[in-house]
Amino acid sequence: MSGMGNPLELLPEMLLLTGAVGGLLLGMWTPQRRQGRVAVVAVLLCLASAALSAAALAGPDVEVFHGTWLVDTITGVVRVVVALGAAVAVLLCRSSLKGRPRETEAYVLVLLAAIGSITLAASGDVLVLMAAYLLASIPLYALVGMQKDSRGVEATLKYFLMGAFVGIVMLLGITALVLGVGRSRYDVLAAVLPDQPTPIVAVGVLGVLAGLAFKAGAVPLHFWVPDVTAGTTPAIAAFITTIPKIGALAAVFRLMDGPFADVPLDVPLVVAVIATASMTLGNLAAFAQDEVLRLLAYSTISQVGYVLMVVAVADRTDLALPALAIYLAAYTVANIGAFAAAAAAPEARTIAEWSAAAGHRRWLVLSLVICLLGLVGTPPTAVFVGKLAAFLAAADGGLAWLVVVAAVNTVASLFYYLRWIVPAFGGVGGGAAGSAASGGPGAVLRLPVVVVHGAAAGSIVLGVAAGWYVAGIVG
Amino acid sequence: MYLTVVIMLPLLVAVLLLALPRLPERAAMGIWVATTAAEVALVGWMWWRFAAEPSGSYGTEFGYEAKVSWIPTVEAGYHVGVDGISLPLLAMTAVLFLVCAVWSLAERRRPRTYAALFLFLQTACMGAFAALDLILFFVFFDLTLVGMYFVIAGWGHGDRRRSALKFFIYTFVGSLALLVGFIGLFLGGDERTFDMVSLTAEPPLRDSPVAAGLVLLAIGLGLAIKTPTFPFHTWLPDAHTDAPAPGSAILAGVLLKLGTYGFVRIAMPMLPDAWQRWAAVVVVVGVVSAIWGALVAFAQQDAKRMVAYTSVNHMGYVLLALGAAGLAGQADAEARGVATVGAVVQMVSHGLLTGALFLLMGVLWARGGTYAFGRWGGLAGPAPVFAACFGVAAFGSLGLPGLSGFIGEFQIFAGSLQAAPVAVVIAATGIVITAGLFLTAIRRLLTGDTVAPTPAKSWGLNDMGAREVAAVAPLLALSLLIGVAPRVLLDVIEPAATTLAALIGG
Amino acid sequence: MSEVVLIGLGVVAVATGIAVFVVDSMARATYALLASFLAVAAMVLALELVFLALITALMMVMEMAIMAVFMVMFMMNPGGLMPMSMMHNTRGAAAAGIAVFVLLTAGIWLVDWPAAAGPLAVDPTHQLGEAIMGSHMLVMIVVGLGLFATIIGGTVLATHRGRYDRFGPDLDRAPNDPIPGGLPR
Amino acid sequence: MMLQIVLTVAAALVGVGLFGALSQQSIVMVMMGLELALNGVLLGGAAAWYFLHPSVADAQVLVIVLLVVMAVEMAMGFAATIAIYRARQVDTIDMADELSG
Amino acid sequence: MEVPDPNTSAAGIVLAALVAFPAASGGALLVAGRRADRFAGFVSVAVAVAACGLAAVVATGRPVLSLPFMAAVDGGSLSLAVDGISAVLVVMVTVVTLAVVVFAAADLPADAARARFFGYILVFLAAMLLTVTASTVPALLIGWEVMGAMSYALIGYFWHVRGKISAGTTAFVTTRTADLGMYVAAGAVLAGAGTLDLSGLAALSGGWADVAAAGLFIAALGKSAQLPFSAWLSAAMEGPSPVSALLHSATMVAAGGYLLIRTMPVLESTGWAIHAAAWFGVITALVLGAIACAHPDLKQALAASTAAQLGFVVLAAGVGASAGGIDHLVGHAGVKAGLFVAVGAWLTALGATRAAGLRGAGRRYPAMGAAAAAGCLVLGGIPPLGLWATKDEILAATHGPALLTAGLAASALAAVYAGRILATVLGGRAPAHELDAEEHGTRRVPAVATAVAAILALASAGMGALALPPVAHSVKELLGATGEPAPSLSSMIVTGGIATVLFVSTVVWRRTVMRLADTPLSEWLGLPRLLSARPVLAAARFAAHADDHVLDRAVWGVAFGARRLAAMVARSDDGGIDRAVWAVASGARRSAGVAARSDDEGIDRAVLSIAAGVRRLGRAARRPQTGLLHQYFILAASGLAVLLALLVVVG
Repeated sequence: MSGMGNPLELLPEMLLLTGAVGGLLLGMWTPQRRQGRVAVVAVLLCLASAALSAAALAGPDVEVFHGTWLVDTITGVVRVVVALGAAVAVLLCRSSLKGRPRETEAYVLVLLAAIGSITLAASGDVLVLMAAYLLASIPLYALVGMQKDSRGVEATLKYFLMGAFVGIVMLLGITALVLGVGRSRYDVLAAVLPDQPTPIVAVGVLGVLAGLAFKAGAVPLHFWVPDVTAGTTPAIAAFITTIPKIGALAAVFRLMDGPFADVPLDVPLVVAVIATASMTLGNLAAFAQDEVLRLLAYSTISQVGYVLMVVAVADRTDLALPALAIYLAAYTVANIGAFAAAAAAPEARTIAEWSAAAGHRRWLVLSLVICLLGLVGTPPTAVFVGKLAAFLAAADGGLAWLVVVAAVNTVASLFYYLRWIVPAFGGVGGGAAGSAASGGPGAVLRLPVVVVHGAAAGSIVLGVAAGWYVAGIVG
Repeated sequence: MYLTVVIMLPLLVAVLLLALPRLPERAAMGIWVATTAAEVALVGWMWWRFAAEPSGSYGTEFGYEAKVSWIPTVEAGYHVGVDGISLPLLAMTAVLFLVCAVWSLAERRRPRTYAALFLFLQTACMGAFAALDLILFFVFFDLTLVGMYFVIAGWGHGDRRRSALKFFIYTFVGSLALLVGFIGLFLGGDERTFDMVSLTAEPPLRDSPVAAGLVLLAIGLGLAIKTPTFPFHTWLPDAHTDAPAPGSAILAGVLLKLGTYGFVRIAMPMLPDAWQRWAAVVVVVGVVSAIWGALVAFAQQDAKRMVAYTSVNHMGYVLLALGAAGLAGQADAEARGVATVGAVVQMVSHGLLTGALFLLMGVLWARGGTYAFGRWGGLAGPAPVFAACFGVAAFGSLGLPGLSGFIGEFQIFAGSLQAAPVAVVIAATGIVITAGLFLTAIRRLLTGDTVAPTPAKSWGLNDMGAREVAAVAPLLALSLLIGVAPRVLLDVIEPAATTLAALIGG
Repeated sequence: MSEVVLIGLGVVAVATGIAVFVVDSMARATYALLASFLAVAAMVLALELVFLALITALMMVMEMAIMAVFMVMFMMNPGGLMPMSMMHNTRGAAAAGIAVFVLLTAGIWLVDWPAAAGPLAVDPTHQLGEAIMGSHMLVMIVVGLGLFATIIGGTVLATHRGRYDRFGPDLDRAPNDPIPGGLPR
Repeated sequence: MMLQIVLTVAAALVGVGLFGALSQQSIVMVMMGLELALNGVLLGGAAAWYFLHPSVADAQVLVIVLLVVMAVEMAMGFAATIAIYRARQVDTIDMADELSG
Repeated sequence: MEVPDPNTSAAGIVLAALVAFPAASGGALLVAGRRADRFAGFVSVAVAVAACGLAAVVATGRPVLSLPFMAAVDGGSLSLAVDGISAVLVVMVTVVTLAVVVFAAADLPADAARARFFGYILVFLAAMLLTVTASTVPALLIGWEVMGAMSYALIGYFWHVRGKISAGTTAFVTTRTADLGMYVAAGAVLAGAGTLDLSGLAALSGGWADVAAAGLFIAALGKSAQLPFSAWLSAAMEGPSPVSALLHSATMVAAGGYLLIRTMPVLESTGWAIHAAAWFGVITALVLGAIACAHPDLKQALAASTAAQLGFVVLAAGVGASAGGIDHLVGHAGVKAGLFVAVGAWLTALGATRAAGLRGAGRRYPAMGAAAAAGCLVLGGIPPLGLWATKDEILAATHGPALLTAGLAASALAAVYAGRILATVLGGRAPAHELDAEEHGTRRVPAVATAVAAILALASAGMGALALPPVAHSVKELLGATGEPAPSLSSMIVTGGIATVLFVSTVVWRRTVMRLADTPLSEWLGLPRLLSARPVLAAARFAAHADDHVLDRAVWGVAFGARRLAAMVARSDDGGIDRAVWAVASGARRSAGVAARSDDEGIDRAVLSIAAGVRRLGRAARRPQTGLLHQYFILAASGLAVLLALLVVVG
């Protein structure tokens, strides 16, 4: 029993919250054209939060609020990644929302969702987990429909109803756990759950997994991903397909490593099946996609599958934690980069349109290629290291078959990533005259391009420096 | 550190080339050539130092080692080093890139990017040959893929996108299979490391034949695609046909070697028992590749495709030798050592000769925009230098003594016979078919009435220019040198290769 | 005695719950739902959770009131007089519902439930208060943030007029409302 | 015995709610179904406290969370419904199928 | 062989120079190209003279030489050694080469690419010398194969003339096919004796001896144009006459016989190989002798007779008459080179090689005619001339009635074809329209050519001295074959008598013999068909077709089928369950259509079904994404139910 602990351990989250509340208040008195200052505040606080979290990583593992908030490696990684991701998301949003009436609110919602995502990962109590689920979901519903256009609100509606539906399932699971154990804290669950009757455990485990699978966009709760991604703006899509997923995946990892580790059911197998289904379905469905955002949406589904490989073996091998740490960070960088490329040409919906609009910009294409190849897992990008670590962990955890499935899926994924790379690169080759520059559908935004470059560079730097990164957080 | 400079210098220059926007294109090409020449000099110095060492000390030890931890949790790191097997391949790589740079001086399509891409590719290739860590090897292995994809897609001709895509996807499949195999090696070892030296010293999975077999299958599949062997070779002709001449030369000369080098460096020493158990399969694959490649090459109506298919044939011999080297039950270490040495020589020789042949194909393309046998004829008249070069390269490739091909093939056949007599007899018929196809090619291209496609006629059918000769001649000269004085090469290879052969069954 | 009450209320809750999707107007459905909620609240009350029962009841009444208003405002069929049926895939839905029910019930009756672990708290509300202010404080904090997010998100989604519509892009003019009387800044 | 009965009632409510959520076209009616199901879960939570774990408050807090979820989802649901109605004059989920594939 | 450090001894350096000097000067001529045309002839004559000198030194000094070369095993080095047999051959090769080079310098047109020609010749000389002095397999193989390649280059010397290069290709590929035997033998000796030294052959036993013997035997048959490889020699006649004189009569073709004699111990140790050699040799002598009798083209007839005469050498190897074999080799080299020089000179002068055109050529150019007549007499085995004596030496060692009878018959045939050739060239002059059938003749036979032909013919005639036992004995001593049987006087008289009678009869009844030209013998009995590349080409085409249409498509079909059909279905499937049903139906129909079409194209059905499976999956993956929320609910619920079942059942 650790008691209340030091609430200051939550300082990074408080900073984010300060950003949210302060940003909202600041926005109240900010003229419409000058809401950029809210973005500045938000970004600065995100960076501060990330810095603080990174510093805290070196510290010992602690428990706060009676063990319902755990500060350890997982939390630390998620904090840093989410805070940085949120900062980038704010920047991306800035490019598409600049001067809109709801700009301030968007930043606030991004920060709130980021807090929710971190809470998912840091939670040490299923009730906190549920509350975090709410906090990580609700701002997103609003963000998706922000533009109030036909597609956006439809996406909101679907996302929301799906989320409400899954929320019930998750609550059903939590109720089952509480029925059996009576307590909601992870450590108690870990101790008592293995002795509980099978039906209770099964419903409880599956309910909680379902909720987190929804947040992560894993099969069979992935249906919202393509529709929401395609319905909203690329900037928001980048955020939605990245930040909450990280929190959810970290949360599943924590559960698999603790409360669900010793239950008399083969939970890792179920997670492995989910992983298989996610990567396979995501890849297959992406094959024939012509829309940039839908393609990326399916790609994120398959990426989640790879992370779930690691999650499945969370308590079976020591390799799992570093694998998770590196993969989450790598995925974030590459995925944001790819979405930022889409955000750079927001008018372009299909791959062909994108290539026409942005294909002549060789540096942009180069960075995009790095990001997409990064998603494939080509060295020396970070996802390669992540994938490698994931494969290793899964194989070490006795899921060699899953490694083979994942390898096959990686090959399959190449097809659709190349479907974007090839025409884009062709633009570089063919569009020497620059004819597309003037007549293309819509201009190329500057800020997202910077983000793409940053992501590409980050992907490579993280890949090369993966060792120090992992050693720094795990070692 | 020295080796790291050798590996990274091209990459550094590549970045520099891209980063200096004001640089004139001609200067960029000059820098490219200078860099590759410097690489040759650097590797040459390494060779000289190597040869100066008392022979035998490089059987199991590596020179110029450098080791930096990269992913410490899984014992993967930046670990490079050179031994008697990798040094010749490094040297060959450096030479090939130099001649490709010389060849490309006339490139007019985005030359700066082109130079940067090739330099990037050079780093990847050199790195792969020098890597002493599985993950590092894989990284470089995959990067060659990426670089070559863009070379073909960006500077190829014909249906280049499709060919590039085919190449990329196909070999990517291979590289992933390889990765799965590497993971198996990692998990199978007691030490849990990706370090090649440690894995060679203490081969993993010695107690579990089934697992070792599966791991070997994965690695073998990956390398077989890259090599390529029957039936995984179909990406090769398309990729070559549509690639630019230097791209083809690098692809065939260097990238294919990554596959065979992988067998020598990874599959054999790290899974000696499994290699021994499955060596018969390797032999069969080698024989089928050799015969199939020769036959298919024979039937081609396109000179470049023909050359491409002969690579399948030549790599088949390498596999035959390596398989025979694994049949420890049937042959003594001495014969198997000869076979292994032959395999390594064959790699170097094939790199030089096929590189030259592909550059010569580039001469055809530059003049007439076609490789079709039917569109060319009697070139010995207007283009005697081309004819002489092609003749020498062709005879070298078909294994004429005095050129490097013979040194490799003779040792392969002589060394493998004890282990796999029937296979050798069958495979040896490949050299007859190769002879037939190259002589047929000479007859069609060089002799008879002079025929040339329309564009060549209108431009005037020039013989090879100084630039082209400067690119091709060094390759042929080196091939001749190896053919006449093979000790230069063998002194470097033999200690390491015979140690390797002794490792299996030892 | 309490058993009878519980069973009775349970029957009412389920019956009214079914009624929600059987009746042919939205207004009636709303009232049926309210009835079901109240029945559940009563059950909770019977389980001695007075505080929770009360807030459940209160919240549901308010919620249903809002829903009714909502329907009058927006949806067709005001007053719930016009009969209507807007169903799809009834059979599949019924099958799914029944399957879930059967599954859960089977589980419930198969499990060998233990006896209550410890005595009933003297004051459940006090116990709850202790938990909220103690071991489960974080839950409430996060929930609070969730509510904060809901306020912002709901506003963003539901209203199409924001401060810049009312006070101008520079927030420097008098409120310009279609119906005057909005809050000043 | 009573525990089972109460839980059965809860399960029945969940089942009915699910049926509603699946079968209704109107967005508001779907939400009603979801609320009904949540109500059933709430009952389960209360039962867990009363019959099994009365000495700790976790089940009670669960009920609180459930209540919050119900409220929050209702609020967001209405907001979303208003938004889509404003944008497209659509009030059934069948008509929201622009995004697919 | 225990000479201390042979490499640095003067004799060793001479031996190295013997091989390296011609090779280097030949290479230099080739690199210099047309710039060196003017003095190429002179240079090569000088080199050949020097080589003769070196050969003489070597033949007396018997040096050995060993240079590190190849594998780290014993015998991987490039070792040369001169023993009795090599000494004889080294001298023979250099002398004949000198003669031919002199002839070629006179015969070759001044505007031809002379540097190239002489360059090839000199490289060839080096290769031949390497072959006869080699004491390790690598050295032997180098000489052996380079010889073949130079033969190719020389046959195809006039590359612009259609058919020449093809003939060279045939020759090279055929001999190379046989050369595989050498590779196999190399492997066998390494496997069986652990060395690549030729002396290791003798140490072989059991299976490896069989393999090595078979390999060497095949290699020798190919090089010496024995059956079944004989026909390449016919094609080789496309080359310039000096080439025929040097490579295809005196030197290269002799290498096969030489090899067999060299490796007799291993042939003997197998038991069967020795008999096989005897019979292959004698049958070749018979069959090719018959062809030589019939062929209307004198060059072709000479080629056939070459193969037939070498049949005797192979027979000698088979019966253990190494001295006789070598003697016969040398004798034949001289006479045949002389005859080819004569025919070549007439070809240049008269533009014809067919009997019809060359009729009476000897009367037109009497000096050359005399030389040719002498050559014919030697070739026919007329006593007391060279081949009579050497052949008898071989026959003396031949045992068994069948083999002996066949040998006698073969030597009788030799008399017939020699007589026929003599009858032709000394017959009545051919009418003018028969001339210039092959090329435009110069009507001039250089004196140098006549002298060369005469010297060569006389030298070989002089080898009749071998019939004298003391001479024969000293030669045997020289060759280290003292134990071999000598012919008895009676047998020598019998063979000489038969030969003389048949020779004279042929000359008298030449018209009867000439009628043989209408038989299949004049087409080499269809032997060229044995060398047809058609089966290989057919196999190659099949393989190429399979490669493109099965292997490639297989991969491609799997990979790209998925995407294509996914796109196809995506268009047809715009959501809704009922539409999906239609899509399944139409998809199946379409797949069937695709299948039918592809089957026509030869795609493997199994592959297609895999591809279709992947496509179906791709389609299935997106089918649920209908955009309809309640279906999402159902699907999600079903998915969760499945997972629950999995959890409960498996756990």
